[in-house]
Amino acid sequence: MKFDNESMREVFGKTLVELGEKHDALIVMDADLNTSTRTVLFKKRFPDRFVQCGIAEGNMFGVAGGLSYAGFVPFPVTFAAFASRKALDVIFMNICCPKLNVKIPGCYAGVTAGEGGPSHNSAEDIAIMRSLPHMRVIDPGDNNELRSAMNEMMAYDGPVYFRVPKVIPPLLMEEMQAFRWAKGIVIREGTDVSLIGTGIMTSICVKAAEFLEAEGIHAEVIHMPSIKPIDEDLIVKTAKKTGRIVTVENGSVYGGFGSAVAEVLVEKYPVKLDAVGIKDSTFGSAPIRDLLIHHKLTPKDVAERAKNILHAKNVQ
Amino acid sequence: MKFDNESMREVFGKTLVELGEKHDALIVMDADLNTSTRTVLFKKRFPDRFVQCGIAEGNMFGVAGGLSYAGFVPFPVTFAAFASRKALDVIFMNICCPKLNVKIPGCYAGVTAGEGGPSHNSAEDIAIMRSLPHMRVIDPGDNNELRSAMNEMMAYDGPVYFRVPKVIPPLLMEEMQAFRWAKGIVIREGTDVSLIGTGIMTSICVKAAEFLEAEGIHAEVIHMPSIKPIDEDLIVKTAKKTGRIVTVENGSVYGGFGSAVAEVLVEKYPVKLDAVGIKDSTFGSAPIRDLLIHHKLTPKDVAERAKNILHAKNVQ
Amino acid sequence: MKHLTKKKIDELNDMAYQIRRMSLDMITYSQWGHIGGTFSQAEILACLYDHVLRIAPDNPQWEDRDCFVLSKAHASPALYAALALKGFIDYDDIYTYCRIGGLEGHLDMLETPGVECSGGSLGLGLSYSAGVAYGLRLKEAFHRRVYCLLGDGELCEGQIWEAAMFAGHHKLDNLTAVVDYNKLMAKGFINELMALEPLADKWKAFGWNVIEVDGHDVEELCNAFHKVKYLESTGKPACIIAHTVKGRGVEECEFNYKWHTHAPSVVKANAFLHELSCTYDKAKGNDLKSAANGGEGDLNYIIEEHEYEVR
Amino acid sequence: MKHLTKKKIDELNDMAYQIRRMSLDMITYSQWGHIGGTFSQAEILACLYDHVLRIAPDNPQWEDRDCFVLSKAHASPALYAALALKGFIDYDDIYTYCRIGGLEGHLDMLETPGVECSGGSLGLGLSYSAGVAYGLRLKEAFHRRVYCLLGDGELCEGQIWEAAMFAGHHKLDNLTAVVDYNKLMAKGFINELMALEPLADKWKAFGWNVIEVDGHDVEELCNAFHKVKYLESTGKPACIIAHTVKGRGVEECEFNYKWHTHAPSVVKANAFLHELSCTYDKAKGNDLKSAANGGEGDLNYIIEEHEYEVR
Ligand SMILES: Cc1ncc(C[n+]2csc(CCOP(=O)(O)OP(=O)(O)O)c2C)c(N)n1
Ligand SMILES: Cc1ncc(C[n+]2csc(CCOP(=O)(O)OP(=O)(O)O)c2C)c(N)n1
Ligand SMILES: [Mg+2]
Ligand SMILES: [Mg+2]
Repeated sequence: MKFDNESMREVFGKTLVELGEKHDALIVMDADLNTSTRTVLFKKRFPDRFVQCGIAEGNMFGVAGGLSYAGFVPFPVTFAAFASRKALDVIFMNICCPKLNVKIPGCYAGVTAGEGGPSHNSAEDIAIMRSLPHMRVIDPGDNNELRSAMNEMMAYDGPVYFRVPKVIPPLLMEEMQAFRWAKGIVIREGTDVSLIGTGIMTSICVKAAEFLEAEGIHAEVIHMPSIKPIDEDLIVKTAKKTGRIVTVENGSVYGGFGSAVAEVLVEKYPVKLDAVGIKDSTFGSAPIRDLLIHHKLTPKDVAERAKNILHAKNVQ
Repeated sequence: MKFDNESMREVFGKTLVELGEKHDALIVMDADLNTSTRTVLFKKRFPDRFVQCGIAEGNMFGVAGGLSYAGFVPFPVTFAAFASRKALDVIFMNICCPKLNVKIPGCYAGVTAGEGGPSHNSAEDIAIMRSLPHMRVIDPGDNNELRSAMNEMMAYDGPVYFRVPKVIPPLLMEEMQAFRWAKGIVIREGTDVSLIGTGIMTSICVKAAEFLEAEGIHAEVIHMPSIKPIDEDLIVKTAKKTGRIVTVENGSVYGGFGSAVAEVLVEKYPVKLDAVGIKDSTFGSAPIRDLLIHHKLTPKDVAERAKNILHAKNVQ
Repeated sequence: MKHLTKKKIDELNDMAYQIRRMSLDMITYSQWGHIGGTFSQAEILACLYDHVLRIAPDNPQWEDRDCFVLSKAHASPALYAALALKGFIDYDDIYTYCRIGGLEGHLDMLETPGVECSGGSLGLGLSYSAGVAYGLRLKEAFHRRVYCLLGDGELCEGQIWEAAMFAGHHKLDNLTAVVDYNKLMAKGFINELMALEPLADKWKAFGWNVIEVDGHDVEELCNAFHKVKYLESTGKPACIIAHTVKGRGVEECEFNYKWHTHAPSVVKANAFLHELSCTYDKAKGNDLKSAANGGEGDLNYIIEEHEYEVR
Repeated sequence: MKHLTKKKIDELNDMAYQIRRMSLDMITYSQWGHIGGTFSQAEILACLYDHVLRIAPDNPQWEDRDCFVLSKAHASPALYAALALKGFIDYDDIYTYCRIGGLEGHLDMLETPGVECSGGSLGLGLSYSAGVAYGLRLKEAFHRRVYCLLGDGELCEGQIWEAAMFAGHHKLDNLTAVVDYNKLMAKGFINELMALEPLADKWKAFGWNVIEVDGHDVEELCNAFHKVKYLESTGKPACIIAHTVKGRGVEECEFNYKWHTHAPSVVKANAFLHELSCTYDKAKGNDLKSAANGGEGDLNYIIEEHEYEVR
C-alpha cells in the first residue's frame, strides 16, 4: 500500500477552500475548533463566509438551517462526537426534516480523537446519523476519496454527514477513483471470504487480506464509503461469491456499518456476517494506535476473525 | 385478544407511584409535561420527590446524573422524541458512560404522538438508544408488561430506556408473564414464518397471524420486549423452525429493532428477514390510526409482507 | 411613533378575532391542538401579517420578503389562520389540520406555502432565525427583516440563549424576537415552575434591546415593531416582550393550563365561539363541527376493524 | 473576612506551583493535553483542595464530603495533580495520563478516585452539579456543598444557562459555580469570537449572587469561598467570577491560544519548567521526559508493523 503524507483533516480544510472558490454560496461554520478541524484555511481565504459560533453546537446547526434557507450551503463543522450527540434534535428538525442542503462533517471521527477519550471519540455516529430521515452518510477511505466525496456532495441537494478522521491514511487505490453514491469498490478479488471495510478501516482489511493470502485464504476486499445509500448489489454479489462476510468499522456495531450490511443481507441474500467494531463500550483515552490494538481492530485481528468465520461450520 | 381499558401512560403513572411507595430513593423529574406523561400522579403523592425542570431537557438529564450520584434513582420524564434527540450527549456522558442508575421513559413513543407529527413522534429512538454504551432498551407490549418491566428495571443498577406509547393496548397475554431481560415470548407457535414484534406492534402481529391462519399459513408470533439485551436464542430457534422472519416495529428500520434482529441472524443463523417499519421518513401528523394505515403497519399489511417473504423463492 | 388610523386598528383587531375563530374551528374539527398559546398570540400575528411583514401571498417565495418564524410551533393554528386570511393557503385547508396530507399539527415548511421554518420541538426557532438574518445581511438584503415568535416557557431551553448570544455578538439588528409572555407554560404558571424574571435583564445581558408592550394592544405592538425597524437600528437585535394572557378571549381558558393542549367538545366549542363573537361584537356564524374520534389512540380499532378506510 | 495566615498563603501558592509543574510533566510525558486552561485554574484548585473542600483522601466516598465537579474537563491534569498531592491517587499515576488503563485525557469518575463527574464535552457540568446539590438538600445533608468549575468559553453552551435557571429557581444555595475567566476559548479571545460581557449581569439575571475576584490571588479566592459559604446564604446559588490569565505561569503560553491544546517538546517543556521554578523560587527538579510518539495518528504504523506491543 502506498502511504500518503497528508492528514485527512488537512485535505478536508484544503478541499473546503477549493470548493469555496467554485461555489460562492458555500459557508463554513465553526464552533471554536478551526485550527483543529483545519477550517482555519477557509477562514483565512474567505473571512466573510466563515461564521464563528463559539462553543454552542446546537445553535450552530440551527443557524446552518437558516443559512441554508437563505440560499447558502453551510458546512457546520465540529467533532463527530458533538455533531452526532450534541444537537441531534436540531439536525433532525431544522436540517433533515426540511431536507435542507447542509453538509455536516464529523471531524476526528470514530477512534481518531485518540487521547480525547469517550467524550471526543465517536462510536455511535454512524448508527445515529443513518437513522435520521433524508440523511446521507459517508465514511471516506483516503484523501482522494474524501476530496472526491466533498465534490460529489456539492452536486447533491440535501443533508449529508461525512466522517473526517484525524489520521494520515494510506492511499487505498493506486488510481484515483471517484466517489459515487451507493457505490462500493472491489479493492481485491477473492473467493473465500469478503472483508468489507468503511472509512479508514478498509486499509486495515487490505493488510488483513495479505495475512490471509499468506495462509492460502483468498479474501475479497470491498471498500464501502457510501453507507447510506449503501451498495446493495455489490454486497449481494460478494455474498454470493464467498458466502462469508466480515465487516470492519471503527465504531459501534449496534446499528452501525456492520448492521447496515446485515440489513441488506437478510433482506436479499442471507449469509454469515461477523461485524468487527466495538460493542456496548467506548473508545477510551489513548493514542489511536493503542486504541486500535486494545479494541482488536488491527489487520491481525481482522484476519483472525475472518478465519473464525471461515472455519465455523455452515450452520444452515 | 382481550382489550384493556387503561392507557399505557396511565399505567406508567400509577406504577411510578407504586414503585415510589417501595423505593424511597425514586425521584421523578418533569420537563413541563406531567399531566400528559401522567407523572402528575407521582407529583401529587410525593411532591418532595418530584423535580420540576421546566422545558429544558438537556439540563434535566444532567440533573438526573447528579441526583443518581447523590444516591437517588431518577426517572427524567419526557417524550421519546425529546429523550432520544434533544439531549443525547448528556445521556451519553452523564448517564451511560458512568453507568449511572437512571431510568429513562420515552413517552408517546414511536407513532403514538400521532397528530404531534415528526417533532413529537419518534422513529429513531430505538436505533439511537441501543447504540449508546451500557444502555438497555425495552419496548413493552401491554400494560402488565410495562408494569413488570418497571419493577424489573428497579432491580437493575444501570441506565435503561423504555418506551411508553400513548395508546390503550390490547392485552397481549391471557396470563400475566413477568418481563425478563433478554427474554422473548412465544405468543403463538407456528411453522411457516415467524412474526417478531416489539412493543405494541406484537398485537398487530397476533392479528396478522390470524389472517394468515385463515389462508392456511401457520405463523409463529414472538414478542420481544427486551431489545437490548435481545433474546438471541429465541431468534435462532424460531429461525431454525420457520426459516423466514418478519420483524414489526413502529419506528425506523435503519438501525432499529429489525436491524437488531438482523445482527443476531447474520451472526448466528442467517435466514431471510423482512423488516416492517418506516424507512428514511418520519411519522407525519395525524391520528395514530391513520398513521398506522398510511405507513402500512396494520395487521393486513404485516400479513401481506409475510406472504411475500414466504413466496419469494429461497435465494440461497 | 407612527399612529395607526382608527380604521387600521379595527382591521387588526378584526383579524385577531378571525384568527381565534378559525383556530378554534381547526382545533375542534381535528380534535387536537393548543388553544392557550394560539389565542395569546392572535394580536401579534395580526399585526405581523396585516401591517409589519413585507410579504406577497401570491408569491410565497418572493425574494424580497421578510421572514417570520413561529418557534412555538404548537400554536400553528393561528399562523394557518393568518396565512389563509392573507391568501397563502385556501380557507378550506384549515379542515385538513392534522390529517394525512393536510396541514401539520405543528409546522412543515416543505408542505405549507408561507411557512418559513418547520417546528414542533421548542427552543430551535431563534437559532434558525438568526441564521436567516445572518444570511440576509451577507447577501446585503438589508431591507429584509426576520421576526421570530417565542413562547415564554420556551425560554427555558438553553439553545435560545445560545442563539441570543450569537445574535448579540454578531449584531444582527435585522432580527426581532417577540416573546409571547403569557405567563404559563404547558402545565402551570412559569413563575412557579421555572421562574423567568427578571426577563428583560436577561435579554439585555445577552446584548439585545428590549421593549415591553401589552401584547393584546395592536397599537402598542405596531409601535414597537415600528421602533425596532426605524428608530433603533443600534446594531443590536431587538426583543419585544409582549405581555399577554394565555387563552385570551375565552374566560374559561384564560391563564388556565388545562387549556394549553386540549380540544373542546363541539358543544363547548360553540360556547367559546359565542363568547368570542360577543366580545368582538361579531355575528357568530356557522356552528363548529368535529370530524375526528380523537381520544387515546385505541389499538382496538386498528386490530379489530378489518376495513381500513382513511378518513 | 477570615484572614489567611502568611503560612497558609505560602502553602496554597506552593500547591498551585506543584499543580502546574505536575501538569506540565503529564502533558509532556503523554504528548497530549491543554496547558492554557490547566495553568489558569491552578490557584483555584489549590484553594479548593487545600482549604475549602471537605474531603477525605483516604476515603474518597466519605459520605460527608463536599463534591467538586470540573466541568472544563480538558483541564484535568490540574485536578489529577491536586488529587495526587492530596493522596487520592499515587504520584506515579500521572505518567499513565492518556494511556490504556491509565488516567483519562478528560475525566472518568468510574476509574479515578476523587473524580466526582465524568467529562470532556463542555457545557454539562453545571447541570450535574445542580443535580448533586438538589439531591444533597433533599437528603438534608445541609453541610455538604457542591462546587463546579466552568470555562469562560464553555459559557457559550446553552445548557449552562438551563442549569443556571434551574439552580436559581430552586434556590440551590449549596451550589457554587466558579468561572475560570481566562479570556480565551480554544481558538482565540472570547470577546472576539463570542462576547460574554456583561458576564456578571448574566448570572444575576439568572438568579445568582456574583463575586468577582483575581483568580490568581489565593487570598481573594479563599475569601470569596468563605463569603459564599458563611456570609451569603441568601437562598441563591453563588457564582465566583475568577479573572485569570490563560496559560498563567509561562510567558509564551499566557493569553496565547496556540497553547490551548498542544504538547511541548521535551526541550520546550524543560524551559517552561525552568521559568515556573524561577517565578515560584523553586528548585527545578528532574528534567521532564516524553514517552509517546504523539503526532497525527499515522495508520502506517498499525498497518505495516507486524508486532503490536502495547506500550
Ligand atoms: C423541546 C420540547 N419540549 C417539550 C415540548 C412539549 N410542549 C409543547 S408546548 C409546551 C409548553 C410551551 O409553553 P410556552 O413556550 O410558554 O408556549 P405557550 O404558553 O405560548 O403555549 C410544551 C412543554 C415541546 N414541544 N418541545
Ligand atoms: C461540547 C464541546 N465542544 C467543543 C469542545 C472542544 N474544546 C475543548 S476545550 C475548548 C475551549 C474551552 O474554552 P474554555 O471553556 O474557555 O476553557 P479554558 O479556556 O479554561 O481552557 C473546546 C472548544 C469540547 N470539549 N466540548
Ligand atoms: Mg407561555
Ligand atoms: Mg477560557
